[in-house]
Formats: sequence, structure tokens, C-alpha cells
Amino acid sequence: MKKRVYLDYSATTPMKQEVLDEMLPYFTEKFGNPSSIHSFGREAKQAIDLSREQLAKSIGAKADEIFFTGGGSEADNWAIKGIAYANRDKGNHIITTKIEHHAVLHTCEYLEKNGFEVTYLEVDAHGRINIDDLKSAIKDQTILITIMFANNEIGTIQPIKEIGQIAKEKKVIFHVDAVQAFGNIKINVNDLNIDLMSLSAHKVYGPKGIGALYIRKGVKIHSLIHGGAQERRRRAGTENLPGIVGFGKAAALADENLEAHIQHVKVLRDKLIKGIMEKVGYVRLNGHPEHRLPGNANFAFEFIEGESLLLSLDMLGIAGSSGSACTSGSLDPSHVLMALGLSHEIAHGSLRLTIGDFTTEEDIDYVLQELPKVVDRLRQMSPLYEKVKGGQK
Amino acid sequence: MKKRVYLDYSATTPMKQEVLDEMLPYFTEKFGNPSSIHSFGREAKQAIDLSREQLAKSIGAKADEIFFTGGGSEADNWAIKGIAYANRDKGNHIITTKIEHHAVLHTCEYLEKNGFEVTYLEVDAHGRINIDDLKSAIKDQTILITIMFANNEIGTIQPIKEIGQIAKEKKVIFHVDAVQAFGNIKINVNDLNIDLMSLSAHKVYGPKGIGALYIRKGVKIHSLIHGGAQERRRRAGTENLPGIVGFGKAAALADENLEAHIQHVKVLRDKLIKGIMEKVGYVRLNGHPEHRLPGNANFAFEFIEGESLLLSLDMLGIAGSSGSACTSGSLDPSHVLMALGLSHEIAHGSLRLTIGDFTTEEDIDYVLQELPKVVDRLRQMSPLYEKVKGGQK
Amino acid sequence: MYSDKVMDHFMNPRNVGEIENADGIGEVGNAKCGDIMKMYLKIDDGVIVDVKFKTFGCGSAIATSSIATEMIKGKTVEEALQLTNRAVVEALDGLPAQKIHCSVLAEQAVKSALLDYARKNSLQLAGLEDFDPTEDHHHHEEEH
Amino acid sequence: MYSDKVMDHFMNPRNVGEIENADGIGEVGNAKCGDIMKMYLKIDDGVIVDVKFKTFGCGSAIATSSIATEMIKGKTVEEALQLTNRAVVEALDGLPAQKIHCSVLAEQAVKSALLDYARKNSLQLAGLEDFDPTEDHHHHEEEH
Ligand SMILES: Cc1ncc(COP(=O)(O)O)c(C=O)c1O
Ligand SMILES: Cc1ncc(COP(=O)(O)O)c(C=O)c1O
Repeated sequence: MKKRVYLDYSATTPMKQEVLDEMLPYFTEKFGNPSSIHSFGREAKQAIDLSREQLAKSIGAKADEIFFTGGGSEADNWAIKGIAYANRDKGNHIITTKIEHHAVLHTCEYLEKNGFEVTYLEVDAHGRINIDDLKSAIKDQTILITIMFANNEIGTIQPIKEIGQIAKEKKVIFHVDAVQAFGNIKINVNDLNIDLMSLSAHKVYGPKGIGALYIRKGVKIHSLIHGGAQERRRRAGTENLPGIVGFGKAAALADENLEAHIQHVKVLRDKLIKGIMEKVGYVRLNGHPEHRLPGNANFAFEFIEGESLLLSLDMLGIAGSSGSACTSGSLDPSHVLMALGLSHEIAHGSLRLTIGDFTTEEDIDYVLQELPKVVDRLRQMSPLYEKVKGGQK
Repeated sequence: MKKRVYLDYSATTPMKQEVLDEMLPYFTEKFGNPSSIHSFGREAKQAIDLSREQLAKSIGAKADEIFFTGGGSEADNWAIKGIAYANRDKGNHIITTKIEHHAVLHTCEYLEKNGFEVTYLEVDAHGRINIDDLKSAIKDQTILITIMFANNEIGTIQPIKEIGQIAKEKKVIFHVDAVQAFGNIKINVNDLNIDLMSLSAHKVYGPKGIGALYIRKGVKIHSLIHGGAQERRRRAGTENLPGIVGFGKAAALADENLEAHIQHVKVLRDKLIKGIMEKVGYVRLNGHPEHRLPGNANFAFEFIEGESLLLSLDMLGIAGSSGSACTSGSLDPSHVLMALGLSHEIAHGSLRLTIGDFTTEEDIDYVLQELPKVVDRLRQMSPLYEKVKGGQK
Repeated sequence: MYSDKVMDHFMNPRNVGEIENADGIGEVGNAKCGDIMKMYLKIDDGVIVDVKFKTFGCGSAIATSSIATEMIKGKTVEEALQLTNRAVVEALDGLPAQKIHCSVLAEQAVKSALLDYARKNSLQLAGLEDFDPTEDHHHHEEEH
Repeated sequence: MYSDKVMDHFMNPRNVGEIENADGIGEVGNAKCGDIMKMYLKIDDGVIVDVKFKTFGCGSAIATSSIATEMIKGKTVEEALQLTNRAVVEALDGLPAQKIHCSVLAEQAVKSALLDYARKNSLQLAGLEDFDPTEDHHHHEEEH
């Protein structure tokens, strides 16, 4: 079989076998509806209760502060719209950043069309917000600060503790999109003063189509999905039982293995970055040198374009991404890279390689052997590179 | 092992092995993000395309009219809120019925709080709406008719074709909650003039946590979940790949086996109803005698209360439901039974037994042997029954 | 959902039935809410020598009725008046939040039967002065 | 996503390179949109005897450049002027909707090089009267 090296763990992860094993009985045998009072329902309910506890434990929350959703995007939409509409009487101003995931950005844009005002904070060249910008953006009408823990493209980690402190002082509700951070950084919602937090299972070796919203006890929020009394009346719909079981297991594993996971991916990631920097010219690392996700590498290769780079790597069995998975296919370079102040030309040439638990040293060696050749081949074809070679640049 | 007889197929179904087999590779091997352009992403994308076609075929729609959601409730919420807000300039009036699922009712109630007006049509003693009521409810500001295909509690099937005809003539958008009907009735969205239709996989031997909204081409709708460009930009969030694959397979199986399925459940259901009617006194069948789901039986046993009936059956390994699963635990009798005009007393004594593909004749025989004894035991304890025995009633 | 104790009292309820010529009969609840409890007392010399019940209602309604009869049988009228819904809940090793009202109903059924006994015998019982068996505790208790 | 033909032209592009002292050079696109195509023509007696290209861009930008050079090599200038983006798409067995603009760019690159040739040689070429190589076809084509 052809060699296949998956380096797109930030887009999604393979499920771990232990997670699948945990889920399997809930498809065909223990398939009850958790709302039913008979034994089939009760065993389903128990499984969900356990999973809720596993998830709560992994972020330092209480079980009844965890609400399962259909994924990270639903959690983001729910948090932002739910808080906005529940606090409409207090104000209509929301603060976020320019580099949020589209699930946050497009939700904010939707609210702007419906009477809300949104401040999009700038970020510096490494992708971090300026705390003073945040402070001065807060006004009387500010009801929500929503800032991602770590960016999906460039891996930059925000100063969440400081933001949480400010939000607390100013009595503004603080939502954190931790879809990428969860399982890669130790998170305690109380230490960090987080009021709401979005999570998604498929980024941490759990199943796709299941996420969660942490909602601090006492926080007033409207529902996004109305209907049955599931999730303590806050999120309707028959529970995704195997999905929830899988998420619980994945969260428990992520929590147990956190140190080892970070160590494993960081060593490989650093080797990858070092190797590329040494072997390829005209390349830079996007994102913050230190405050970044342990498995994230994001390169900007000058003179070439990201999609052709991806395709070429794909032909060699190497799976990476340019921009975020959601926006590929689009012609605009990623809003995240643009927010860093990169030129279009440079932004177009970006490649994200994200490392995970199943990545091996051989995988990295293979990339270090092939990627420079691919870059060179594309540069030889590029009219922009001509100029450099000819000394015009 | 204790005998276990599952007669709660309307609450949820066990997944079929064929469905699980189809899903399995997509958890740990073919786990790519369908938005990624590399080979992992492309194989995921292909699987989703196939599933979309399977689902479309099963309801006579085109593949690009199918949008996957996190379940039936999300589909209902999306359809109703999405149409309401997208057509706010045309009008603010919505027509539905008193016996809709809570995913529809609570969404309508939410809209009522936000400037919309909702007409809740009455139903007759069998649970069907009156077509003339519908006609006279339509006014200039009416933008949406949302009526369920078949009721989850009493199984009553609405005159969808006539409703669709009227909606078409009056140019009002027509949404159908077909969560219970799908897989039990042949549905063709074009023949029936349906503009939007909600589906849920776990009611047809597919996975929980995945549903779909059919949206007729050209129908204007707002998104419920904003974010990435998935589902042709209409429903954001990394696709629930195994869930979608499972739903496609389940839909294909449901379509192929429709005749045999109906035949199987109907024969057993009729035997159950006949047996109970013969063996137990003071009992009635809730719902329509003919226009009802093939696997649905819903009895009202006088003088006793539903939960104690359910619990007693559960001790014998028989799983049924009273009211809908979502509302059990609540003290009010189901809104559906009340809408039929049943007294509280009678409504409280209702038991829904729903039959599915794995139900056997022995299961029914077992119920026919045990249920009358249980009813009798509870009646012996009931102060209401006293009066009857004493000739006071 | 329910403790073993609840299930035991539900499946094997103690003291089900009626007492002919009972000294006190109480009936509380209504069909609208889905629970009706009827309690019969045989009282000799101020002591509850026999007690029976009939209940229309959910599992916990039956279980609370059953255990309440056990808790007052053999007790004096004064002792029986001390029965609280909390004691009933504890004796059953707990009840789900939305079922607490059943325990209230059981307490009321006992009091209601005692009130009937008091009236028939023109007694003033301490603790029943303010008791109104027709009051609906239901919808207060259910909030959680 | 891409046809085999596209992948073949992407992975094994024909006629990559530059031509020294080319008779016509065209460059279209810009880095903002992520595609730049540069095309070099060697023209002898009104016949395109050699053609080379360099492209900065996505897979389909490279593939359309490559196939366009194949399609005009050996053709007369007049024949080359007939090249349409549609013909390029067809020759590649199709392109995804959002990549159609690449084929437009390839057509423009050829025309742009021919215009350069015409200007250098003071020729009037039928079909180029209205051609403006700086016009941005991009954002019209991308709508789908
Ligand atoms: C008629 C009807 N509509 C909607 C739903 C909601 O579907 P889901 O539980 O998949 O969200 C159900 C079942 O729960 C139903 O029976
Ligand atoms: C930072 C961030 N937020 C939100 C999401 C959305 O999560 P999901 O795809 O599970 O809806 C993603 C991933 O796609 C993400 O990386």
C-alpha cells in the first residue's frame, strides 16, 4: 500500500480504538432512548451521566454544567446567540477577535444584522490580542467577550487567564472556543474564569458530530434548539448516545494522557519545524513561536501557492492543509493569515501540518525528505521565483 | 438472561447490523474531514455524497436538496426559524397543529415571543386536522404551514397530500415533520408538494444524533448554525461522517424493505390490539383506527396511571412508553392526548407500544399474557376502580 | 431512577385494600394531576391498629402510600401526626426531584384520614388546625 | 476533486520554463487572487513554434497553463486566438465550479502573449481589439 502520512490532526482526528470499543455496545444492544423510563432507557441514561462526569472532570467543571451538542459549531452558535438574546436587555455589544473560527465570526456577523454591535479585536503579527485593546473595547453595553483559546490555523494561544480576569472584573460574560485547545492544554474553567466553553469530540480522537457547551451555573442563556426536555431542557433532541459515550471516553483519555500527548507531539513538531527551516529557503513560521499548540506547525513558503503544495504532498501520501479545512476551495487566503498582516502572496503559500498521537518520527522524516523537493519543483514553475533567482528581489 | 421485549420503536430503534458495518470504517480508518482536499478528505466526501443520494432517492428528492443536521429536533428548529426569519418581510403568521412534537411546538412558542403569530389547529377525536380549518386559517401574512406527517404518540397520519395541495395553491411554504413517518410510509416530496421535511436516523434503525432537512430547491431559508461552508454553506460544522454514512444506509434499507416492514409490523400490531381489546375491559385505542402508523398501538386503560403501568411492565422486561419519551417524568398528561379531548384521568392511563422489525410473534404473545395481569393488579390498587366494581360508575 | 426501596414498595405494596367501617378515611389528590390516594384507618384506643390504602398514580405514588401505611401502623394518633413527607422520602432512600410531591400527598393522605377520625369523634388534634386536605401542594412542590 | 487529466497536467506539466528572446510574453493574474500565469511564445512565420509557461497558483492554474500551451503549440497565431476557456476545460475533462476562473486565466495568458507579439510587430489581430489583459475576470467567474 502507498505510504500515507496524516498531518491534519487539527482538521479532525482518527478515533482511538478504546473510544470505539466503548461506543460499540450502544449502537445495537444498549440502544435505548435516555428519556425512556424502562431499563433500555435507564442504561442509556447511566452511560450519559458517566460521560458527562468524565467531560466535567477534564475541565474542572460540575457535571450539570456540561451540555452536549451536535458539535463545536453548534456550541459556538448556541453560546453566542443564546447569551446575546438572553442579555439583550443589558446591552448589545459583543467583543471578539479577527481570527476566530467561522463558527464564531459568522455568528457574530449574523447578530450584527440583527441589532448587535461587534468589536473584532486586531491581533499582532503572531496572532495574539493586546490586553489593552480588550480593556478599552469594553463598554457599558458589552454583554459578551468571545475569544478562542487557541487558533485552529496558526495554533496561537491567547492570554485566556488575563482575559478571564478582566471579564470577571467588568462583569462581562466570557465565552471561549476551546475546540482546538482541549486535549492540548490543561484547562480549568474556574481558574480561568471561563463562563462558557465550546468543545468538539472529533478533535480529540472522539467521534464526529458531538460537541459540548460548558455553561457556568447561573449563566442565563436562551436555547438554540427547542423541543424535548433533554439536557435539562436546554438542548432538545434525542441524545447521540454512542457519540456522548465516545466523547466521554475521549475526554477521559485526553485528560489522563495530556502530559505524554503534549510531549510526543511537541518533539515531533519541533523536529519538523527545525528541519524545514534548515532545508528550505524563503520560508517563515506563521503563529507564535512559544504560545502555540504543541502539535501545530504552519509555514509560509514564498513564491508558491498552498493548494498546489497540498496536492503535490497528497500525491506523496502526505495530508496537510492550507488555511482551515472549511475555507479551502475558496479563493481568498485565510482571514487568520491576513489578520497577521501577511501579504496576499505570502498568505497564499501557507501550509499547516498538525501532528497527533499516531504521528511517528518516520512520518516526520518522510516529510522532511519530500517537502523540500516539492517546494523546489513548484518554485521552478513559479514566475515569482524567477525574479529572486535573477536577483531582482 | 431475563426476557426483554422492546416495544418502544417510536422512541428509538436499535441500529441494524448492516448499518453499523457500513459505518465502522469511518471511525478509525476513513476518518478524514470531508472539507479537506487530501485523499483522507476526498474519501470522506465521497461517502457523504453517496449517503446524500441514498437519502434523496428514498424521498424522491434531488441530492442537493438534502442537508444533514444533528437530528430531527435540529431539523424542525431550523426549518421553522429559518423560514420564519427569511420570510419576515412577507408575513409573520405560521400555522401548525396542537399535536406536533415539542421540537415544533416549543419552536413556535419561541417565535410567538419574537413577533410571530401562530395558529394551532385543533384535531378531532382521532387526531386528524380538519382541512376546512386549515383553509380558513390561512391569511395574507401566512408564511409557513408546519404539520407533522404522523404523530409520535398516537400514530395518526395527517392528510398530507391535501395539505400540500392547499399550501401550493395559496403559495405558502409547507414543512412536514416526517420523523415518525419516514420508513413507515412511502413518501415522495414532489407528489405531496412538501417544501421542507425533517428526518431523523435513529427512528429508522440508523444512528442517533444525525438527521436531515429536505429543502426544496429555491426555498429561501436562514441558517440555524453559522460557520464553515459545509452543507453548501447552509449548515456549519464538521460533518458527522459515520453518522451520515449510517443514515444513508438506513434510508436505503428502509426504502428497499418498506413493504415487508409495513407488513411485518402491522400484522403484529393488529394482533396486539385485538388481543388487548379482547382480554382487558375498560380500554380504548387512542388515535385513528385506519390512518395510523403501521407499528403504533396506543391504549388508554381506565382507572390506572401510565407510569406505574410502564414500571410494572419494565419489571417483566417489557419496554413501552406513556406519552412521548421526552415528556415522561413530567406530571402533565401528554398534550397530544389532551388535544384528542380525553379526560385527564383517561389520558394519564395511556400506554404506547410501538412495534418494529425485530419484534416477534412471541414478543406479542408474552405481552398479551402479562399486560392484562398487570392492568388488573394496578386496578385492584386503584380507588377509581373500586367505584366501578361497586357499580357506582 | 427509583431506589430499590421504592421499587420494592411499588411491586410489593404493603397494606393495599380497604377497611370496612374504618374509623377514618382520607382521600387526597385528583385525577388531573394523575395521583389519588385513599387511606383507611382502624383506630383503637388512640392507636392505629390497622391501615389500608388504595392509590391511582405513578410508581412513587404507590410506593409512598405503601411505606406511609407501614410507618404509621401500630403508632398512636399523635405519633402518626408527626409523619412528614421528608421522613417518607428518607424511608424510601430518596425520590427523584419531580416525584417529591408524592411524598407530600402521602403525608396529606394520612393527615386527611386522621382529620376524618377526629371529626367523627369530635376530637381536636394538635397539628391539624391548619390542615386543609383540598389544598393543592402539587405545583409548588414540583418546581425544581 | 480534479479529473485524472488535470492531475496529470499538474504533476507532469508540459512546456514549463521560459523562452529567451520570446516573440511574445504575456502575464496575467495577480498574487492577491493567488494565481499568476506567464506565457512565452516563439513565433515563426505566423506559427507558434515554441511555447513555455510559468505559473504561481493552485493545481488547476498549473494544469490549465500546461494544457493551453499544448493546445496552441504548432498552431498559427489565428488558430491560437480561437482558444477559449471552455475548450481548455473540456480538454481537461472538466474543472470544479470554483476553478473555472483558472481556465479563463489560461485563455487570457495566451491572448496576452499574442497581443504582446502583435504590438511588437505592429500587427492587428482579429479578436484582440477588445482584449484587455489587465481586466479581472476572476470574481465574475467564481460566482456559482
Ligand atoms: C415527530 C417527531 N419529531 C421530532 C422528533 C425529534 O427527533 P430527534 O429526537 O432526532 O431530535 C421526534 C422524536 O424524538 C419525533 O417523534
Ligand atoms: C477553533 C474551532 N472552533 C470551532 C470548530 C467547529 O467545530 P465542529 O467542526 O465540530 O463543528 C473548529 C473545527 O472545525 C475549530 O477548529
